[in-house]
Parts: sequence; structure tokens; C-alpha cells
Amino acid sequence: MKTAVVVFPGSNCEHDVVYALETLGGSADLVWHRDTDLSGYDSVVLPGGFAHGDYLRTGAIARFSPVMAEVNRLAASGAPVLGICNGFQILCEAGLLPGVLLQNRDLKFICKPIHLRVESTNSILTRAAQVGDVLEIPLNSYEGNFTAAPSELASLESAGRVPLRYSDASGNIDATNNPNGSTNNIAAVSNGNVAGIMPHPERAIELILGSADGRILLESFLESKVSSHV
Amino acid sequence: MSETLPIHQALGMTDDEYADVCDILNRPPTEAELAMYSVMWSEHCSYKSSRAFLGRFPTSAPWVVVGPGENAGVVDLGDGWLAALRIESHNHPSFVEPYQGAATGVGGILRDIFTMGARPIALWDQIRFGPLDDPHNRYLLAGVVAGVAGYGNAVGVPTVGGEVAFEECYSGNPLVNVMCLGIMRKEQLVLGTAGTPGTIAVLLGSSTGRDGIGGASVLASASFDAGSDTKRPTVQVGDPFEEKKLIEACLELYDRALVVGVQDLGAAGLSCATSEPAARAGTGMDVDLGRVHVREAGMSAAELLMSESQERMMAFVDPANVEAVLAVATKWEIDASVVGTVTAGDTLRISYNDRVVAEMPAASLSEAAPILRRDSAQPDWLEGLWADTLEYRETPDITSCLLEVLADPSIGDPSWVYEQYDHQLFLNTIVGPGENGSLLRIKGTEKALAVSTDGNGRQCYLDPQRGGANLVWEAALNVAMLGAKPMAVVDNLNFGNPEKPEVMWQFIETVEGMSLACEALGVPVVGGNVSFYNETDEVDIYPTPIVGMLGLADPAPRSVPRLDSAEEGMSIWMFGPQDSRNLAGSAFEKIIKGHVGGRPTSSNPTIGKAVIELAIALAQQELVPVMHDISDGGVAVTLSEVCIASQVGAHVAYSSWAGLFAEAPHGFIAAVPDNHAAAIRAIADDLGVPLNELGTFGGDHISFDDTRGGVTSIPLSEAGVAWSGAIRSRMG
Amino acid sequence: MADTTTVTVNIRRRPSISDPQGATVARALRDLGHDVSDVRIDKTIELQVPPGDADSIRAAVTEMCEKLLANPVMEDFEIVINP
Amino acid sequence: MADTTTVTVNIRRRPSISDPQGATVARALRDLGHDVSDVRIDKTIELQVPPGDADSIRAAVTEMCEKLLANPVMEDFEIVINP
Ligand SMILES: Nc1ncnc2c1ncn2[C@@H]1O[C@H](COP(=O)(O)OP(=O)(O)O)[C@@H](O)[C@H]1O
Ligand SMILES: [Mg+2]
Repeated sequence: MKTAVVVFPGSNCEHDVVYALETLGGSADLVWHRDTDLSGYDSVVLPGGFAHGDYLRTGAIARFSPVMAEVNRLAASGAPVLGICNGFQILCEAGLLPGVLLQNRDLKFICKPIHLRVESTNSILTRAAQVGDVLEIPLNSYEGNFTAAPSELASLESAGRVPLRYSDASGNIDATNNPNGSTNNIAAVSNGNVAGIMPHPERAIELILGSADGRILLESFLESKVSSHV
Repeated sequence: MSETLPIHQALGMTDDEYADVCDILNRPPTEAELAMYSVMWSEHCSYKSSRAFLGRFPTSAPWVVVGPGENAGVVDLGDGWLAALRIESHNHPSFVEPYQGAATGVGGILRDIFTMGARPIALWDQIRFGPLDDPHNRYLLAGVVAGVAGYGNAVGVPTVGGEVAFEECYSGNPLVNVMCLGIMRKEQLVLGTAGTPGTIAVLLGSSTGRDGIGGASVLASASFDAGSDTKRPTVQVGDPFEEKKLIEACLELYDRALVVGVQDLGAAGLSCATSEPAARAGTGMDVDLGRVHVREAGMSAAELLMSESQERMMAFVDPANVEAVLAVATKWEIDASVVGTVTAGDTLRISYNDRVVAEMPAASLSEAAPILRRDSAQPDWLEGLWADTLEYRETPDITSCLLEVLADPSIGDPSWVYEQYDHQLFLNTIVGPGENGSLLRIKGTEKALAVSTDGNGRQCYLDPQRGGANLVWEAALNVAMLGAKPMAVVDNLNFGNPEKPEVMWQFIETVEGMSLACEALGVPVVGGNVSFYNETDEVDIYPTPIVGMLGLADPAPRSVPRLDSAEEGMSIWMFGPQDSRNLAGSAFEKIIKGHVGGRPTSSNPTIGKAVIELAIALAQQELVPVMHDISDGGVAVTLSEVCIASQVGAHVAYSSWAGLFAEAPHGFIAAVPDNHAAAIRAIADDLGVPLNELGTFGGDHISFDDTRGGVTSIPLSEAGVAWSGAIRSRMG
Repeated sequence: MADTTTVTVNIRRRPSISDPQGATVARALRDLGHDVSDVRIDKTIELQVPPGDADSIRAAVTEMCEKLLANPVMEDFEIVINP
Repeated sequence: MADTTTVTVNIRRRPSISDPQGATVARALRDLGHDVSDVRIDKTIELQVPPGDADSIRAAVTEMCEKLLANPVMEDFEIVINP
């Protein structure tokens, strides 16, 4: 499987994502946001960073990049499409995922390892994991506070489309282990073959850097086959 | 007020300097020329008060590729790799507008690094404020940290460490220093040279506006007082998004060998970015200001030449490559304009609207800048201060003293600060903030780079020479504990008003102390920065040099000592001089007694070097899971930090309570597993490093036994609460 | 005569969407001793567009808002064409 | 009768201060085919304060602006007390 990692002006995690996917046996290329042909690829990652400086709203300008037509096409064709951090924000702005990511509750950028509990394995991020697994993954964002209209939230929850929530090390989920104010402690959202995650799994693939718990998420992504979730 | 001043004085120039300009030109300067000389000859750009003394620093070593004088120092890491490093201050701009001041400080230091051809891989911030019980200081801290985060995170360079400290003397004058490290392959090195005649000057990046006009000369070269509001230039606003694109575009230009030289536009903007490269190349240059892309209409030539608009670079390009350079700019969505041509001879000629507005020898702006030998004199209060030592008649209550020291914002947990910084980007950060120093791997190699930045204004106030030397030793020990050999220093010298002889004396003494330590270590100074006029209402800050030490671990240890790796049953050993420590200038006396006096302990090069070798050996051979240097707060704080990080108690014996809190260079503690004890002792004996078995890790209390049977026992959880709340509880 | 028309767009966060910034500022104002029951922080975007009749300007700016300037999930907008 | 008065504070970046956000949005609008020569993005803060006479409300809000809401070195503010 070959993955396109999209570079917007202002992206900055693109090299890290390529490094992580390749370390896990995948194959990935950087593609520029003005590219209009992703026909050689069967999956896409929108990496973290600050596309277009996050000006106006995170992801608002990036969603109009020429490459997004191809991202939409791949998403519609059932190819795995993953947004990490800023990429998650872009997918929301583009309407491929519901909701928005607001500023963190405490109005401060947060960079620290947090815990995530696996809530559902029905997503391109968690298919190789088990419900109840607790993962330690770095969070790194200013606008990570997920919210959505009440009806959308209800349908996300009832359809089991929340694969990961913020928790403590033992998997307890409550307000005291919600780092950024995210509704229902939501850390990731899934929509068939499309998913967005706020923390950075690519930063947790080697113990020497603190944690290897992100492997299972990226391995899930690499194992996801076109159309397997449509 | 200043309406009646002659224009050169209004620009901060003395009558003598004005006469020099007339001599160089053989006529009175035009307004544009005067603008250029005034910024280029300002303290900030010309180092006129410090240059004569900075020559004292040792600057050479076989691995130095570029020493002081260029935009950044460059050292050879072996196997075709180079590292570029530099440190800068943005003290005055951060006082005026903390967020933008800190943000543009980050932007500026990044440009110094990628100007050399290197990709910036990490930042460190060293920040100092007045006490946090004053809401204005809280506002400044919050704004500065948000500014470093807002720019560094968005531009995509991790901030992997730094320092934060609080002291009354910084209340009216916070210090905001930022250090940057970049790496590159040997062939990518670029210098700030204009090349040969015919080379084309291309201005890349942001448009030029009236931002920060006179910023360098006015802000950084004069003092603040109550009436200085009107002197303040327009605040510069950083745009990390533009800088990110500029970094990527420049790195592509270097990769494809499309430029012969590059110079960033920092203080003094276009004046500097045209004259300095020409001076370095021994050429002249014709520049047409009409071709500069601008963001405001109607700017005068002087304004264009002095503007400090951020995120701009000047590239010097062979005419055959100009099209390719412009295409790279278009790809990265940045603006570019061809603004000049390098000429034979040495004349910098600037025209605007078909008129020549300035014409001078290019080198006269930098090389003919005045060099002052300002008066210096040992402060008359110094000996009194040395004599002002405290007598202790009874043993203080160790529990309450330790808890109070741990809860002090200069000592306690700085994570409130660094959790706002992306410190992991690029997946290199083996050891990040919160440890002795930072360790960054170079992917695809066995190498890792260690950096520690250290400052201690209080000690330097009490004895600038000893203080300056001690900082070098502290920073070197910090990188050694990560398994790295110290290899280069950058320094930031933050001082008061150089027109006062005692400030110049502090400056010269500091440089002497740092130089002696660097010479003993065999470590060159490859770059630095001087910030004078850090005073408010005539009160100078403590002399506050910051040392940034780079070390190379080759290979990097697989398992690096960390503070959180102590385990029940491991022994606690203390290495280094055992009884030279002293309470003068210590955190204990400052925090508990409100006292700053006495004379700090001096360093000892023989022991210092042996201790550093020992630390490297212990880390490289993976013999100890924990090492931590004894610095602010003495052994008591050093040990507590390990206990808190590792979540394990400790039991130690002491013979004098003062020994728990005293401070001196060259000491560290380590957690010693039984099976390595003999090997460790053998290495220490071999190197001649004294050691002392203090006790063992275990339990859930930090306990101190005196030799007469008294026990002080502090619950680990209480120590942890005190330490973690130091900044967080005050900042909310 | 001006050669552009100024259009002001007020972008307002929907009441149902939480406003961490407004809440924080309200708290800070109360800490400073001010009597403030509620604070909301919104965005004002001022555009310079070519002069023309109000209807076509409004149509163009509405399109800008729907496409880019406002996020329909969380924001409403209001367009004021300055005379 | 409302039991609070609504005060609107318009916070505007001084014209001499660069506005990278506005410039980026202007470029994006042009890329989308819109004819826009300049964009500036400012903040509007809406406060609910206890009813009272206009002068004392204005004095209180001015103090809030000077202390907290506006940045005196980069921004100007304008206070509108809604009737
Ligand atoms: N302003 C800051 N930015 C980033 N990291 C910081 C900052 N201040 C402190 N740190 C980190 O916290 C750790 C402890 O700092 P400090 O107490 O100054 O250590 P030490 O006394 O051992 O030099 C260091 O690793 C440092 O990198
Ligand atoms: Mg230290």
C-alpha cells in the first residue's frame, strides 16, 4: 500500500509521518498541496502542523487546496484517509468528518504525553487494537477541543464512531483527565474509511522517544484496505 | 524633549560619530546615509562597547568551521555533518510587547541558522522576570511563553529546553534569550557573502513596511525610564507561516546550489543585508529601493533602509540562476524581487526613484564602526557585599526550608512553561525539557547532540568572574551527564548600562571567567550576542551571562541517564568536591533569608575536567540510571528532584545542614545499582574524583539523618506538591 | 472618491458552541473586580472590494462567507456594506 | 427590560502594525477568484454589564480595555453602549 502524505504550506509533521510509516513497513511519499493527481496512491495522510498559518480558522484555507479534490475522490472510493492534528482539523473543515476543533479549554498550547482508551475497533485507526487498551501518545495542539452540533454528536456516539477518548493511565474517562475540554473526551473521530485523531501516533513509535504505543494505530491504518469499511 | 536636537542626535548618534561619517564621505551625509550609519553603528549592531573585549574568548579548535563574526557558529560533527548554533536576546522588545517580542526573537534566531545553510532542528529559551506576585510580571511571563510557543510551534521547530528564573532586578527589564541549533551536510554550508561582481541580489520573503523603524538602535541601545513610551518604535509582528515557507524555500535553494551567499535581514534590515555581504566579499553593490516589495505606500528611502520587517532574506545569485530562484520562491508562495547587483570596487550605491540617495564604502558601515574602550572600575560596593555573610547560630528547620525552596518559581517545576512548547517535532528528542540538558539524535547516524543552557545572575552579581566560569562548568557537566563531550559554546551577555564603569567591569570580568573555563575545557566560543542597557530607572540588572553548551555523543548511549529512573534499593552517591560548597548567593539564602551576599565558590579546573570525564564515562558505559548536577538549592534540591521524578523516597545522612543547601561547581549525584558499584568506584578513583556515599533510595519519604541521631523526614508527596506548584499555582 | 468599497463582516460564534476565550476573559475581568456577567468574543473582517451595486457586492461577499470566512458548523455571519 | 446592558468593544489593530492573518486571507480569497484588495481581521468583544448611566459604564469598560481587553501598544479600541 502506498500512502500520499500531503504537504500544505505550513505543514510540519510530514517528514515525521513518512518516517513512521516507513519504519512500520509502509511506503509513503510527500505530495504538494497543488498536486492534482493522486492516482498512484491508495491511502492518504494529512499530517500535523499549521497549514496556512492556521489563519482565520485551522484548516479553513487548506481545505481549498487543489489536492483536496483528489482527497475527496479517494475518500469516496473507500481509500483510508487519516488526518492527524491539523490534518483532523482540515478534514472537519472539508466536511469529511463532522464537528470542529476549538481552542483548548485553558487557552494554552499543550505538548505532553496523554492517555487514550480504545473505545471501538471499527475504524482505520483502531482495527488492530482491542477495546479497553490504554495507549500513551503525545498531544501537541492549541485547537484540540472537539465539539459538534448535538445531533451530530448523538449520531457519532450511537454509531460507535468515536474510536479513542482521553483517559487516565488506567483507562478512566472523566473531566479530570480531559486535557483540552473536548466534548465527551473525544480524541478521535471516524467516518467509515476516514478518521481524524488529535494526538500524534507518529511520535510514539520508538521507546527511545518515550512510547511505542502509536504503532498499533498506524499499523491499523496501514492494514486498512480500500473499501473495507465503506 | 527632542524637537530641537540635530537629526543625528535624534537617531542616537554622538557628535564624534557624526564627524566620522563626514570624514568617511568627505561631505555631510544625506538623510538616508545618516539613517544607515545610525543603525549600523548602534550598540546593538556594532558591538561598539563590547568588541574590544570579546577578543578575549578562545575561538579556535580543529572542529570549528565558522567562528564568531558570521550569522552563526559552525562546528564539524564528523562524517560530513555540521552543526550551526547561535543565541540572541530580545529583552527590550519583549518588555514592550511580550508576545510579539518573544515571537520575533524566535524568528530572528531561526534566520541566523538557516542563513548558514542548516535546517534549524531545535530551540532553547532562557527567560527571566521579576517576582510572580506582581501581576505585571505574570502578564509578561504568560505573554513571552505564549510568544515563544506561538512562533516556534507554528514555524515547526521544537523548543526542547531552556531556563526560567525570577529575581527582583528583572522586574522592569525581563530577559528573553533564545538559542537555536541547526544541522546540515558539509556541502550545504553557505556564507553571508555577496560573491563576485555581477552577482544579483534577490530579496525574498515578507514585504517591507514601517515595522520597527529604529528598533535596533532605539530599543536595544538605550535604557528605559518612565518617559520612554514615545521613543518606542512600531512593534514588529512575527509571521511564523511566512518564515516556515522561507525556511523551506531557502533550504531548496541550498540543496540545488542556486545561491552563492545569503544574509538574513534582522536589526538594521536592508542597510545590514547589503553592506555586510559586500564588505565580506570585498565588493560594492548597486541597489534600487524602488524594486523592494513593500506593504505600505509612500515609504522614504531612509525608512526602507531601516525597516525591521520580519521574515526577509537576501540571496546572492549568479545571473544564470535568477529565473530558477524566482521559480523556487513562486513554488513556496513567497514574494521575491531582484533589488541589486554586486559591483567591482567597494562602493555601496543606493538609488530610489532614479536618484542616488546613498553612496559610501560598503565596509564603512560595519568595519569603520567606532570601537569604544569605555572606563571600567570594580564597584565600590563589592567588597562590602563579599563581607556581608550570614552567621547561623542554630540549625534551621530543614523540612520547612526545603519545602519553601522547592516551591520557589526559580527552583520548582518549569513544566507550566515547556508544556506549551512543541518539544518533540522531527522525532529527534531523546531527552527533552525537564532533565539535565537536551539530547537530540541525528537520524541515520549513531550521533546525538547534547545542549544545556545555563545562567545565574545572582552569582555573577556577587562575583562576575567566578560566576561566569561556574556557568561554563555547569553547562559542560550537564551535557557530559548525557554522555556527550562538550565541544562549543555560544553565549548571551545580558548587562546593564555600559556607560557605567562598574557595568563594564562586570562585563570584562565575566568574559574573563568564561574564557578561563573554556580554555581549561578546550572548548571554543563560536558565537554569541551582547545585550546592554538592561536597566530601568537607573537600576541595572544583575550581570546575567547565559552559556549555551553544545556537546557531541558519538555514539549516543542507548540508555541515557534520566531523573526518573531511580529505584528502591539503589545507592545515592555524590561525586566531586565534598566540602568547598558555600551558601553565598545560594537559592537557600535568597529564598529563606532574603539575603544576597558573600562570595561564591570558585571553580577548580583540575577537578572540573575529571568530573566531566567521569560523567561521560558513566553515561557512555551505562553504569548509572540517574545523574543530576548539584546546582540551585544544593544537594537537598538535587536529590528531591530525582525523588519526585522517580516517585521514590530516599534516606541520606549529613554532617552539616549547610552542606545540604550549599552550592558549588563540579558536583553531581548518581543512583548506583549494587552490581555497578565497584566499577564506578574504580573509574572515579582512577580519575581522582572524590565520592561520598550519601544513602539509598527507597520508601515514600525524603529523610535526612544528622550524625547525632536527629531525623528529618518529609513525605515525598508533600515535596512533590510544593515543587509542582511553584509556577503552576501562581499562573493558574 | 474612494476607489474601493469597505464591507464589514461580523462573524459570530453560535450560542450553542462553547467559547473558551470568552469564558476566560469573563473570569479574568471578574478577578480584576469588574462586574461582568457574560463575555463573547467574535471576529470582524473588513474587506476592500471594487465599488458596485449593493446587491452584487452582497452576493459576492455572501459567497466568500459561505465558502471561507465562516464555518457553518459553528458560526453565523452578518454583512454590512459601508456607505 | 433587560437586566444587563450590552456593551460592544471593537478592538482594532493599528494601521501601522502588520497583519499577516489578513494578508493570508486576502490571498486565499483571490485564489478562490474573488476580487478583494485588502482584508483586515479584528476582534469584537461583547460584554454584559449591570445597567447604569452611560458615563459610568463607559468609564468601567474603558478601564477593562486598558487593563485587559486591548493591547495598548498595538491596538485601539472603541466602545459602543447598546441602547
Ligand atoms: N523556559 C524554559 N523552556 C523550556 N524548558 C525549560 C525552561 N525552563 C526550564 N526548562 C527545562 O526544565 C529543566 C530544569 O530546568 P532548571 O531547573 O533550570 O535545571 P538545572 O537547574 O538543572 O539547570 C531543564 O531541562 C530545562 O530544559
Ligand atoms: Mg543543571
